[in-house]
Amino acid sequence: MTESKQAPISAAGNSLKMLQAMVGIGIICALMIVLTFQGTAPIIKVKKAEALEKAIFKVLPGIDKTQTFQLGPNDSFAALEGEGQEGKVAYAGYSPNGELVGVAVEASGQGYADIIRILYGYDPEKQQVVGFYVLESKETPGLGDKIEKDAAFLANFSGLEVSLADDQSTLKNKPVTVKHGTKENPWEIDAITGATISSRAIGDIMGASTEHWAPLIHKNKEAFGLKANENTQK
Amino acid sequence: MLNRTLNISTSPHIVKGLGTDDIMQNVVWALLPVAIFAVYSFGISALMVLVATTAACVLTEHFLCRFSKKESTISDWSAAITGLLLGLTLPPNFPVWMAFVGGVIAIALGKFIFGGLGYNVFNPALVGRAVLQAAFPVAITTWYPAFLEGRFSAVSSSTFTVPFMEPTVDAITGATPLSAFKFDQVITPASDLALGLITGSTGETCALLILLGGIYLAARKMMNWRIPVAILATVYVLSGILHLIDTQAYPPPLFMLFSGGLMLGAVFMATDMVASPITPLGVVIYGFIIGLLVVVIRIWGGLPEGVMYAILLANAISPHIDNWIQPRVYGTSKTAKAS
Amino acid sequence: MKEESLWYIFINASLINNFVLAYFLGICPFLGVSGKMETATKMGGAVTFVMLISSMCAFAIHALLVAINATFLQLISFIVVIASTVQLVEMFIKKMSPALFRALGIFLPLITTNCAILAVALFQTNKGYGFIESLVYALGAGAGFTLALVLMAGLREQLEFADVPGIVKGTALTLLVAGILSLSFMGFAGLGS
Amino acid sequence: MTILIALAALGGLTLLLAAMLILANKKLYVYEDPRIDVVEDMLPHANCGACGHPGCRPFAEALVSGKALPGKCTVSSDEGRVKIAEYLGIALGAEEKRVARLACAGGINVALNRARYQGIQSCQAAALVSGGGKGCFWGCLGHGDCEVACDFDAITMNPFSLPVVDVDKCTACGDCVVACPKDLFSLQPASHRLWVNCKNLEAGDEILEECQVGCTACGKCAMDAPGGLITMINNLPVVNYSENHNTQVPIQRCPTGAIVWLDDEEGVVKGKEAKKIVRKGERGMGYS
Amino acid sequence: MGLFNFRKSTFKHGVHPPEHKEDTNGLPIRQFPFAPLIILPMSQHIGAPSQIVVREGQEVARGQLLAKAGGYVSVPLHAPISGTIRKIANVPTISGKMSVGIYLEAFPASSQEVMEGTPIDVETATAGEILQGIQDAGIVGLGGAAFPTHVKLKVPEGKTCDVLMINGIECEPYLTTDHRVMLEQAEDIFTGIKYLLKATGAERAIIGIEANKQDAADHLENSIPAGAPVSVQVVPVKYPQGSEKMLITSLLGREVPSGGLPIDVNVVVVNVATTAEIGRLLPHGRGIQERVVTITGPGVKKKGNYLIPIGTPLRYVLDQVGVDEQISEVYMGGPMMGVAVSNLDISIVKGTSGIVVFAEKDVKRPEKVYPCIKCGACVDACPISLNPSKLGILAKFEAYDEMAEAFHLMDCFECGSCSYVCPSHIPLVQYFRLSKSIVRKRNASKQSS
Amino acid sequence: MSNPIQDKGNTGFWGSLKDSPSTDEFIKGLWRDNPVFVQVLGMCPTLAVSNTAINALAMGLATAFVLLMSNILVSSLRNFIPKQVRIASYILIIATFVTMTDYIIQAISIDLHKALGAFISLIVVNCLILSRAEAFASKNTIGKSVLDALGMGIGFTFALFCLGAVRELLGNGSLFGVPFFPDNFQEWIVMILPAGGFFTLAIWLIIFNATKAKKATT
Repeated sequence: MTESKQAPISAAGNSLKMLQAMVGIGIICALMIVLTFQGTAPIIKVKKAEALEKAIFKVLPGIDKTQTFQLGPNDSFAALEGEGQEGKVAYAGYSPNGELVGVAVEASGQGYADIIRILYGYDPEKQQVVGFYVLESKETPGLGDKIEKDAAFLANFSGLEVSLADDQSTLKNKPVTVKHGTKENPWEIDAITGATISSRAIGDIMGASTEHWAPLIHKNKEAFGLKANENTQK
Repeated sequence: MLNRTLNISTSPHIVKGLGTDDIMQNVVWALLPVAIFAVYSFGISALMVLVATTAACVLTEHFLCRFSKKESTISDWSAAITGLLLGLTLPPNFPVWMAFVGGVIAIALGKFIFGGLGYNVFNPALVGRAVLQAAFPVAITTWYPAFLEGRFSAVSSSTFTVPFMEPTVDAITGATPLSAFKFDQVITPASDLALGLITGSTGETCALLILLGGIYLAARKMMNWRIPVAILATVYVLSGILHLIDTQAYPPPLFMLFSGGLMLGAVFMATDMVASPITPLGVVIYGFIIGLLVVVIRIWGGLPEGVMYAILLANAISPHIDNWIQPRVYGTSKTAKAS
Repeated sequence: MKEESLWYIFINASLINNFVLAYFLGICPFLGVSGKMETATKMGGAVTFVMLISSMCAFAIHALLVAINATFLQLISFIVVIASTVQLVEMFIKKMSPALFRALGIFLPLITTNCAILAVALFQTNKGYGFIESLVYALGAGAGFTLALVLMAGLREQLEFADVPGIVKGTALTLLVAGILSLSFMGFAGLGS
Repeated sequence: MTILIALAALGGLTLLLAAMLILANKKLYVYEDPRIDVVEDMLPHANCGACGHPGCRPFAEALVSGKALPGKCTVSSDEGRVKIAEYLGIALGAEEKRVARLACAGGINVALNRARYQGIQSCQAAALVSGGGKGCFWGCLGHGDCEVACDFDAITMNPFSLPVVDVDKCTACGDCVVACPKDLFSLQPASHRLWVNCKNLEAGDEILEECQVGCTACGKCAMDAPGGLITMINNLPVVNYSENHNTQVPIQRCPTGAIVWLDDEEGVVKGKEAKKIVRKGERGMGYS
Repeated sequence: MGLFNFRKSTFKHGVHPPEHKEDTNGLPIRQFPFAPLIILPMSQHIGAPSQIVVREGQEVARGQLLAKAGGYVSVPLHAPISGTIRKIANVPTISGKMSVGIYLEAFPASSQEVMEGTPIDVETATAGEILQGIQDAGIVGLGGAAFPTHVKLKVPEGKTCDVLMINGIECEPYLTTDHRVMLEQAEDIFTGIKYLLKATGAERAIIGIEANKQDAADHLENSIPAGAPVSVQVVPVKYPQGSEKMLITSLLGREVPSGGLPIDVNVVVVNVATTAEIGRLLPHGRGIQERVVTITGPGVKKKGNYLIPIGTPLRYVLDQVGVDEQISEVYMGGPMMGVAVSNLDISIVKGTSGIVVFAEKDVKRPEKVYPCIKCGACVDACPISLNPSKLGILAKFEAYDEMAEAFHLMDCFECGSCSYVCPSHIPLVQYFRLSKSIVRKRNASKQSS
Repeated sequence: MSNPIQDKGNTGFWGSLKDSPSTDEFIKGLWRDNPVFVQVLGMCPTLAVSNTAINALAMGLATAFVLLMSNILVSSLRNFIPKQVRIASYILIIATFVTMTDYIIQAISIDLHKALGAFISLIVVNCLILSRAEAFASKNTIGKSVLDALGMGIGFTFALFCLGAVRELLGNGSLFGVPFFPDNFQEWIVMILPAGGFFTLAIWLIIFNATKAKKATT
């Protein structure tokens, strides 16, 4: 109590002590962080890759191998090791016999509460979306988040028609969400009752993304397939 | 006779005689036609919902008063109003157990915690409904068409759902005019809206009866007519302007006025005296805010209907309005305001 | 990734995902200083101000850390830099404008370790916002915080003169009202989409 | 490499921070006597204001700066006051304990009501309505404003709607003095035991119709009291406390018991000739 | 002048309580018998009490000075009857406090002749002389406030009075005193106006009358002496039209500043009965001895407008007119602002404009007080645009300082409109009266410390 | 930070009951001075991640870990740190442990890390930790600080669990992800929404208030 009565400012030694203490603690902290980081970084990397792989396996049924491609200049794809640039990456998936099953693409858009990030698989042969997985969403639990779990809704994406128009640069029919129970065409997505907004958001995201990606993937169908062949040769 | 003990009290020694319980009772009378029409158009399912909410509110009020060792206040009729209003905002096929839960929440959370009648800062019925909407979003947006055959002989399959269990949904469900517009760009004709030939919550379908009730209350000075007028005028003008800008994207103003819970909300909910501002100007501002929010949420928001949220938000703002808008006291300068 | 419009970023941070009512950020000051209108507005202003500053700091630090490949130091640098910057600002204001200091200054130390401030820094980095977007995000978060605080203050001022039952009085009542406000704010969901 | 970068970065950062703090410390240090906190902690935190300061902290400041003495705090225990005095090394400055005394004995068992008061149940409110319903214009209205005003639970209303002061709990804060619209409370040194328990300014036995324990201004106490201890002023006896007032003589012949002896053990002691009040119920209204 | 008579302007808000004036407004003023013993408190007016100049046992003649003014804001008191001073002692008053007073035992009625004093000639007297004359006559506001009239009439240095307003509104239900005075004493009123115009220096006088007293308005209009700068204006019926501030706003559109007086907007307002009294007393130099009182209410048998000597005990008055067996409440003044009497031993004083008696069955006091539901009826009723709802809640939670600082509590003049309309039956006026007294107390202690 | 704690030491009812001071350090945090229910500290994580029991538990444990470690370090360095830089140093130390925890959780389970989101990082600004460091660890021995941290940490975890369990049970019909009710149980979705967090905590506080009031009257 009484020690603070002395003005704690004057002594230069005090300043030095403060400096020492702060820097000392800073260095200890830095050491601890770095050690933890270096200890955990590899594990985290592996786990992250696993998680992504798992997602790709989900949207491209029947594959056992994936390969990351990055969209380069001139709309061409190049195989890539490690992380690619966001928004310009596609993941090709191959069947055990090395055939290209499809390409997984990430897409995102405005949902009911916040941005929804999804991953979907596109089969350039069938010109169909073959799988769908929600990477991240903050949709209302129990309602909007049915887009992740609702079996009937997910069934929409195991064969959603995304066929190209004749000029190969646009879609014949953009995928779109329709009211529950009124799905008539193969490019329509049947909405979830009570979660119309989130369902529609998925339709919008899907529509916008396929419109962009489907022609690109088609154009580079060979590039994906070729890469796979190289892989199998190795 | 001059040796009797006199009574003394402060002036004034006479009162106008209109009591708070009279006002409340009259609100109930004004609501009854609306409720009767609801039962007529939706059948006994609607009756079950109304009975459940009203009973829940009155019982909760009674038991909470007992619990806090106060005299029961159910005789002031305010709990009955809350219950009736809550019931009128729910879908006719709403499970009775959920309606009951809603009534309990409306009184406990919307009124009791603030100290009962006179202190609730939000409209209790809307608090109850907001919680229900958040808790059971599917059940509260599953609608049931009006004037079905056999509506007086059988209840809908969801009405008597086992408590705490999920309701089974009927095959026949309808879409409210607002969701029909929001999701399918279908505009219901205004005459259907006014006469209540539409799908919707039990009490929101017949705009004409609601208006009549409102006019009755306003004429007897038991309701502040400025509030509904301000709300409806704001909605009409704003949506009218939007409709003029783009007839395709924005619905016609009359459709906006008569669809959804706007009428019921404007006439019976927003006018909750306790949760609305007190000065004439403040009341108009309050009405404007509700109208604005209704238009914004309906047209640009994710939800088809926003009257409930608009009123709750305006309730939250009303203490501020009362702070800013004080009547200019006689003899004080026109610029000086009460701080 | 689809670009978000600045307008949407603002609406999202202030109304749809209100920091207090949807993310529970800054609850401590929210409970603490929402009792009086006057302090609430001042606190809101001060928080918004600090959010803007820390948003700028965070943007710079993040860029720097990415450059030297030490993103694992992100958290510790954020907190240290924000804390010291706020302190600097405090001293600066004290020197330059005593009036402003009296209005805002007393709140500044309280704000330093407010989770909402740190959250702005972390979220904008996670979302990968650019500089302008970060600023708008911080502004929106601050506006939302102020809005929640001011609404709450108005209600609490009114509830001060209410027969609130004894067991509900205090924090519990504030939380319940916050819950109802949070429900009301759900009406904003989907705006701007 | 990462380690080095991290060390350098954090080291630099902390260096910066430390430098800034040191600077701030030098520029902005405001000295406040730490003893104020200590003394404030020793005070009862009642913030009653009986010491003449707005609260305990200002009183602590005054104590530390030597502008006040611990004895002023009537709420503290004796030990507490001694402790503060020892801590600060100053004199105790003991004050004689004072307590609030009520100058009315007209409970509902002895006093009549003139009219039935209806309205807010508070003395201050009732006093504004024709002075309240009480028969005696000076008497206690019995709605208990003082009980509410007392922060120390020292005042309770007895079954006859008269406030009773708990001398041990009373801190002489004066809140009841302010609260009483009839000005019946006053702060008296606890040693003042000879007490005039009435404020009725009228004289004569007519008073007894309104209140059986009122002072009729007969003046017997003044006659009996030794050497000018009591004088009759405005139809009421007034005790001159500067004289030796430690005597029970004046109360003995009082016919109504309006002048009393306040005893620690026995409570209110009335004189031998004072009429005994046996009624336990309400005396009621003046008229049927 | 008459050009603007069609302008039936009025003040904001206000209420319309049932009038009940038909019981007595057709009954001419009658002399009331002299009581055997009258009781005269020295504080019949606002201000310092009068100082007694007689002693016990002394015989006094009717009109003789009993007490002189106790200061500037005070008036003298004259003997209302001839008789003997029986006792000088504490007497009960309406406020509930005891006040020094005189018990005067009457001589038999035959000897009741009035003493003449020094007349004041309106033509020759100066303003100051008239004011002195008014004080010497012991005249106070007879409308109920009992504020010494000469103080009110004194135009302060630096201010001018351009309009003299004669208040014949009488907005209180039941009361018909002023109504009868206007019908029966028009001549005195115009004489009084002459004195008042001179005393205040005003250019013109306006007599304000509520529309429910059209006969009085017509009568006065017809009796205006030729060339007198007097006009009669009829205003719509609305309570509290009779309040000075409201009347000024209604007739002139001027607004008296908060905390200010009518003279701040160059107006002096005098009650019509007071004016008549001035017109009757000053030419003879007499003091005031009696006044017109409406005795009415459902509990009274012989209702009427009576000329009653000051100091007549209430018990005697009620005995004479006869009251209901189940008498329950007696008000001095009207039911809106009048004071409930706790004790019939108090007497008629200069400010007593009416006695309203309610029997038990007539009192409709609601049993139950509900919480404020913020319906806004009080806000719509308050003539000075306060927010009684908020004030009431603040008072309930004892936030007196906030009431005074932020919500203009001290401007409330307790007209009772808010309590009258409140559906929750909250005793708002009582809250405000209590709060005002506490705020005054606090301010006083603040100033002294 | 905004809520400096007044250490009540060994006085009071519980203090007199427990004669060993060290058990008291431990017990008080569990119930009498429960950081959430009594002191109302650390609200952000309490409400934000208590939508399921598992999240709540994980968050509670993470916080308890940081609290424990920083209490140890602060307590052991208490004579080394000058008074003027103590807050800054505490923040540094806490931030360090939070960063470490962040990485460790990521290494254990990416999903859990995703569920807890940024709230792990936000442990840094949890007023509970800083206030314990400031009010207790900086003045007491390592042993006492460890006990204090354990008590407070477990109390915090317990409170979070109370909230999380209620919210998950009603909002999701399950506990720790295991369904608890029959299949067609109607979930009260409001409970896992933000509003539900406010309501649940308020109800717990009311329960605490009520028991306290009852204790006071008996």
